[in-house]
Amino acid sequence: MKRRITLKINGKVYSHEVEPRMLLIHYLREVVGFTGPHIGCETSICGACTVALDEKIVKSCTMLAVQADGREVLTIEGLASNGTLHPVQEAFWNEHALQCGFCTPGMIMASKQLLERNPRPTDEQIRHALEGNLCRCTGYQHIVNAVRTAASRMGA
Amino acid sequence: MIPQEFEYSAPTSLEEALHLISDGSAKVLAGGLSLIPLMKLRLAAPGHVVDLGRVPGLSYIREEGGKLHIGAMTTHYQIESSALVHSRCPLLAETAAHIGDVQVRNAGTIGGSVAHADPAADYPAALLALDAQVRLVTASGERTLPIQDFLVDTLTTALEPGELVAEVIVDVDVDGATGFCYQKMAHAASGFAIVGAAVRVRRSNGRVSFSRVGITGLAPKAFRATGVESLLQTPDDVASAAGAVADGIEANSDLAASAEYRCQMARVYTARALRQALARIA
Amino acid sequence: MKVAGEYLLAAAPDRAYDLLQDPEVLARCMPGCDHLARTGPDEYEMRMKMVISSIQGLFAGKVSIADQDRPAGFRLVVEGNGKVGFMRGDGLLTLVPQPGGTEVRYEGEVRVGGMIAGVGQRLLDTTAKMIIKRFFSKLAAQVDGASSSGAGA
Amino acid sequence: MSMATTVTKAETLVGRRLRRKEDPRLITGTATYVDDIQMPGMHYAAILRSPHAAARIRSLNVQPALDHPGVAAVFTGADVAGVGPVPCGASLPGLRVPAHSVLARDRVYFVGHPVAVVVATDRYVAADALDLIEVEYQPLPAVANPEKALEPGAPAVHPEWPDNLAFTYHQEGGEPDRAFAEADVVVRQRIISQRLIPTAMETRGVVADYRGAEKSLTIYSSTQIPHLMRSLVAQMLGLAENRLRVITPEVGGGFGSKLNVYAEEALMGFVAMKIGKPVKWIESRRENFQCTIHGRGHVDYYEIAARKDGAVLGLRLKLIQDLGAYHQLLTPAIPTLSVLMMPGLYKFRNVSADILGVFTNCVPTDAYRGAGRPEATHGVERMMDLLAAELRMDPAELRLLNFIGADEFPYATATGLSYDSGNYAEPLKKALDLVDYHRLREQQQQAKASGRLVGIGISTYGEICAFGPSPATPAGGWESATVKIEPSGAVTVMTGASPHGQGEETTFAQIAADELGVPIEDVIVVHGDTAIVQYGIGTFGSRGTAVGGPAVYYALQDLKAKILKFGELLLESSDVTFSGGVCTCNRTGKTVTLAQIAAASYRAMKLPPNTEPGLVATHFWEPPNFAFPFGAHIVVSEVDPETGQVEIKRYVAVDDCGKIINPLLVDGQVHGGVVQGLGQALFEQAVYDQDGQLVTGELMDYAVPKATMVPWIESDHTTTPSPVNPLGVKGVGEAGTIGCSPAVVNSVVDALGHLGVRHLDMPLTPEKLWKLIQAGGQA
Repeated sequence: MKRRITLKINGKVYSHEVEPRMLLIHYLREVVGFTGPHIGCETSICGACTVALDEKIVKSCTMLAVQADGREVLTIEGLASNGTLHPVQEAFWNEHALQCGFCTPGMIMASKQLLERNPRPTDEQIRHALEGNLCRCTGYQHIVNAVRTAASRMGA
Repeated sequence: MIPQEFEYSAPTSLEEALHLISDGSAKVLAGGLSLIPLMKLRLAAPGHVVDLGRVPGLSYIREEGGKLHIGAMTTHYQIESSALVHSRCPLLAETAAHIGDVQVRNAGTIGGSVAHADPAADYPAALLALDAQVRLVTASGERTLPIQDFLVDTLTTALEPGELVAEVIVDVDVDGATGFCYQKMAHAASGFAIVGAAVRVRRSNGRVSFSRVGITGLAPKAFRATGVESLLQTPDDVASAAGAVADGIEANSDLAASAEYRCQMARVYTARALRQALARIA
Repeated sequence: MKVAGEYLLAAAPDRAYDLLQDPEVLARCMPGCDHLARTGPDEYEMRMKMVISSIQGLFAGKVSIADQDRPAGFRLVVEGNGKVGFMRGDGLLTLVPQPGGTEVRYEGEVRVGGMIAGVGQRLLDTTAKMIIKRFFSKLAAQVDGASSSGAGA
Repeated sequence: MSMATTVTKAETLVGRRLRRKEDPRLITGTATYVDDIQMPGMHYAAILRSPHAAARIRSLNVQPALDHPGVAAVFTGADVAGVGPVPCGASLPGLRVPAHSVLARDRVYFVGHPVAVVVATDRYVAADALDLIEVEYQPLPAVANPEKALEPGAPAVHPEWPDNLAFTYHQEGGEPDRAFAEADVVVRQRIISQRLIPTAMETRGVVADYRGAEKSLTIYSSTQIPHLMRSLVAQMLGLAENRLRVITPEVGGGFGSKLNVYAEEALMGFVAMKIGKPVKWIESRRENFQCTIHGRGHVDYYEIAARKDGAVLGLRLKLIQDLGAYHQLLTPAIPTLSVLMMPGLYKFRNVSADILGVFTNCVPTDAYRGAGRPEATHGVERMMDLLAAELRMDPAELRLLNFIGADEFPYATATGLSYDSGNYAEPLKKALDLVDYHRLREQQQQAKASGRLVGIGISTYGEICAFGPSPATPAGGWESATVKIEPSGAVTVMTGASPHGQGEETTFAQIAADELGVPIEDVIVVHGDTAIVQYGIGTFGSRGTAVGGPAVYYALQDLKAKILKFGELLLESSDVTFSGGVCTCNRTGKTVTLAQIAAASYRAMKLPPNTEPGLVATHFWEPPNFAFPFGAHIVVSEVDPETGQVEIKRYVAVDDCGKIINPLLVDGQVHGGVVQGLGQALFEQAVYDQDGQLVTGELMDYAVPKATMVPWIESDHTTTPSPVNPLGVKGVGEAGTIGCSPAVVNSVVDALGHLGVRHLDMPLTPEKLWKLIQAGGQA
């Protein structure tokens, strides 16, 4: 039986009837239309589907949409405000922290969470914070650079 | 990869939740990190899922009667970042920080983890070293089990149908006189423990006056290595005591590690954890 | 995957041998078995609902017995097929008289395929061991419950 | 406009570290990958796949699925009899090519073999219906190991070829027998390059949209080769090529795994044509592991002959290639690339190689980052270290002794290639300086004396890339570009190379902006749509910039000639220079801007003699040769004697990829490449069990490197321009991967050498090393 859920996504309220089994990632991508978060695996390893739920990042492929009922979701699409990129986005761009871009939305969300919790991370802490996000293109080095750069910019 | 259909309930009180699961047919959803991947692979296909996410009062960390009480729905991140846990039970905070990744720790819960009883999960090692107890509730009552009785076998616990993990209760180490450490060799892909050793130690007059060693990943269920504890008489005994960690254990074996290698890694990681724990004693 | 082990049953070898080939006993002891019917000499068809925590799989399959060497041992082959995959356990059971009864030694190989092989690698070994353990503990309970004479003392 | 500004040459963009033009859509989550496409009436397909590695299909009942509400259709092997086979583009003498139907007929050959396709109104319904299909399989004996498959009596993968041999191939140069007979020393080693799973973060996906009234099919596919796919899928479906349009939206990584035409592309086209609705299929990760090509899969037997002074004389190789059950697009060709590159950077004048291409009940292998060259480099670089150990020479000295000299280019190799340019000692010397090699060796001795297992590993590599001259490349090796200047002066570059993360939207814009003297913001680069882009080959084999770039360059030259003609016309002068985006009359100093010229060219009030209106130029560029990048990687590693875990303490990569258009992007390619090589060296392995079950079936078991598992990479360059193209570029997409694995393995062998370890096969898992250390300790 379908169930009505109401969520605030990227600052706007959405309400839909969904099957309980619908995964949050499918709800965001296919019902609401936020296709920034991606599906890269089914076992909660790759992190491409990462979104923030009540300001804590989660893997939206391992969560039912009904679990997010009444809560607030931030996807990569909600990160820039009024056309101004978030410092993490800007840093990813400047430091060439992406190639194919598929992991990037999740990677940026994870980097943002790190800097919220630890504004001056060491390289080791950056790598540790990104353990839940796989990138097959960059070798991670430019991503580490980007997070470091974003940290100094946000701290400035 | 899509779950099969199921009926979904999101009770808003513990009573309601217990009522919904009372006939034992429903599957309880805590953080979902164990259950949902299985459902997506269709290895699990519960007809009825009861989501504890909206039950109030299951997420807390409080000190009571000389113990820390942690509500079943408390997330790994809450534990990892709690000032109270850091000051009263740093081993648990350290262990929580080793679980999975940031996203997993944000959503996964201690109750969900212990109820799943994965033989390579991190918490059980620490809980064994912390003489933890698991409080279980049903619609008609409750009981409290020591963690070693709660964990029965691979993916198998003492939970009866209709029963729910309500909280986990652990010892506190208030004075800084207890050294602690969790060390694990992580599986390169899954992050699960190939072996993990959680230890607590105290010293007195140059001797080890107290020790607890919990081991995960090595055997079908996490266990307390009492053999190691009893051999650890002085700090100089670390190597020989840790050498006994796999005695009498039928070790797990998989692609990542044979039983023989796992046993040896258990010895190495137990020794490393003990050394660091001893070094940390204030 | 190789499996091996031994289990002590409180019954004399002859009786243990009978129990291990009694379809009713096997049906009661095979974890999740809800149907076991004889289809021929030493052949049975079987249905199992394997439940391990949240994981469950329905298997249809057969049990066959070969190389009968009463009461020293026999070969047991268990095959199952289901949506989540398939398995085949092929093992030699050796019965050794012991003071407390009979030691049943098993040595064999479990092969799995399909989903459970592809995603369950990390837990296959411990799970297989657990299932075997469950089988023998149920069997032991059967012995305790049913036998009065047994291999006493 | 003042003279001063008009004659100033714009600052060149080529060579600068520019951030990418493609990134704004990717960092904001607004890029469109295949799974992001939604269409009215779109259906979803799910594919039933074999759980058996080998089985006969006894019966197949799809009725329960068809009866499921929401299911539009179910198709099986019998329904797709009219669809042509999955194509193999490689040809070798005597090659056995199994019939490769898009859905299994009466037999399945590997775990994941597609058996039926369910089409439903949404993906949830399709998944449910899939479970309702009843298949009865009769399992057959399977073989998953290529050496076992060669044994007499092994199960036949294809019953018609009981020896499991798809082909044998022999290549020889010089006089290998004589070289070995005259050698002072011969070193032999069996070396395995294990099966790997490419694991692009985006799995494959296809959307097919058929318009019956127009008889036109559009396929959106996550592919590296849109045009080749169009040609081949049109053939499979019996469609006129101009009725099929292939669109490559954003592609989330390929690494060779999307350099292919798979069953699913034609299958979805077939489905869309049958049901008259758009249909989408998105591969799950599990399917990706089971059904998308794997890489490597070599068992190599090497022999190296040398004089006792270290001079190499000859090289022999017996190469057993695990092909899998079928040939995908290039499957049998991949090991031939290993043979071509087996001499590496050294003066091997006498070589001999035999390939045995072997069928197994596994998913096919094919091009995976490096495609044949990592295997070759791994082999020769391991052999050089084995030889150095045998002769008690320093591995760096042995390499320097045997390098082809900088004055010997172009150099004809014993395998028939002509190396374009090189100075092989230079990157090695630079890398040795960067690590302070002699001091490092001393430190290593000290560390070893104190019981630490520290090793230094050197690898030097040469790579064949910029694929490639057409006679040597199955579908043609040229690349095309069209440059179009709109009436307003805005510039569009259309390239047939279809990049998927490499950044050619930026590098090609750099080239165009420089050549035309316009701001880079005025240039856009378009690719990946067969209806827009003229034709093309695609991006693979480190060819995007090295072959696609020159095509752009030459199209720009054609266009500049035309611009100049219009400039002369408008300036009424025959002495005109085009520079900095303006034509200037060298006599009067009068200028006319590119926008003015463009407007005039389209307005066409007056045309220069023999000149068409408009400013569009197309160039199909045929490379005269491959390009051959090279480099040296040095790894310092330490093995934990208690656990066998390897820590990479330093990673130095000095690569020479010719001229560099954008150093920022080149660094990114090197880092990513190195980490994929590191994945092979330390972590990754596709494991099939004896029954052909893929037991590393998900990312839970197959270890793709995470951020915490990889070292800091110190990357540097030398620059030896390639003479084969006007940009002097070579290619860098695969270099890191090729250079990496032997450097890592050589370092670990070096760390354990004193225990008697002379060779290690990848991946260097902790348990493997621990066991060796244990054994060494006892020995």
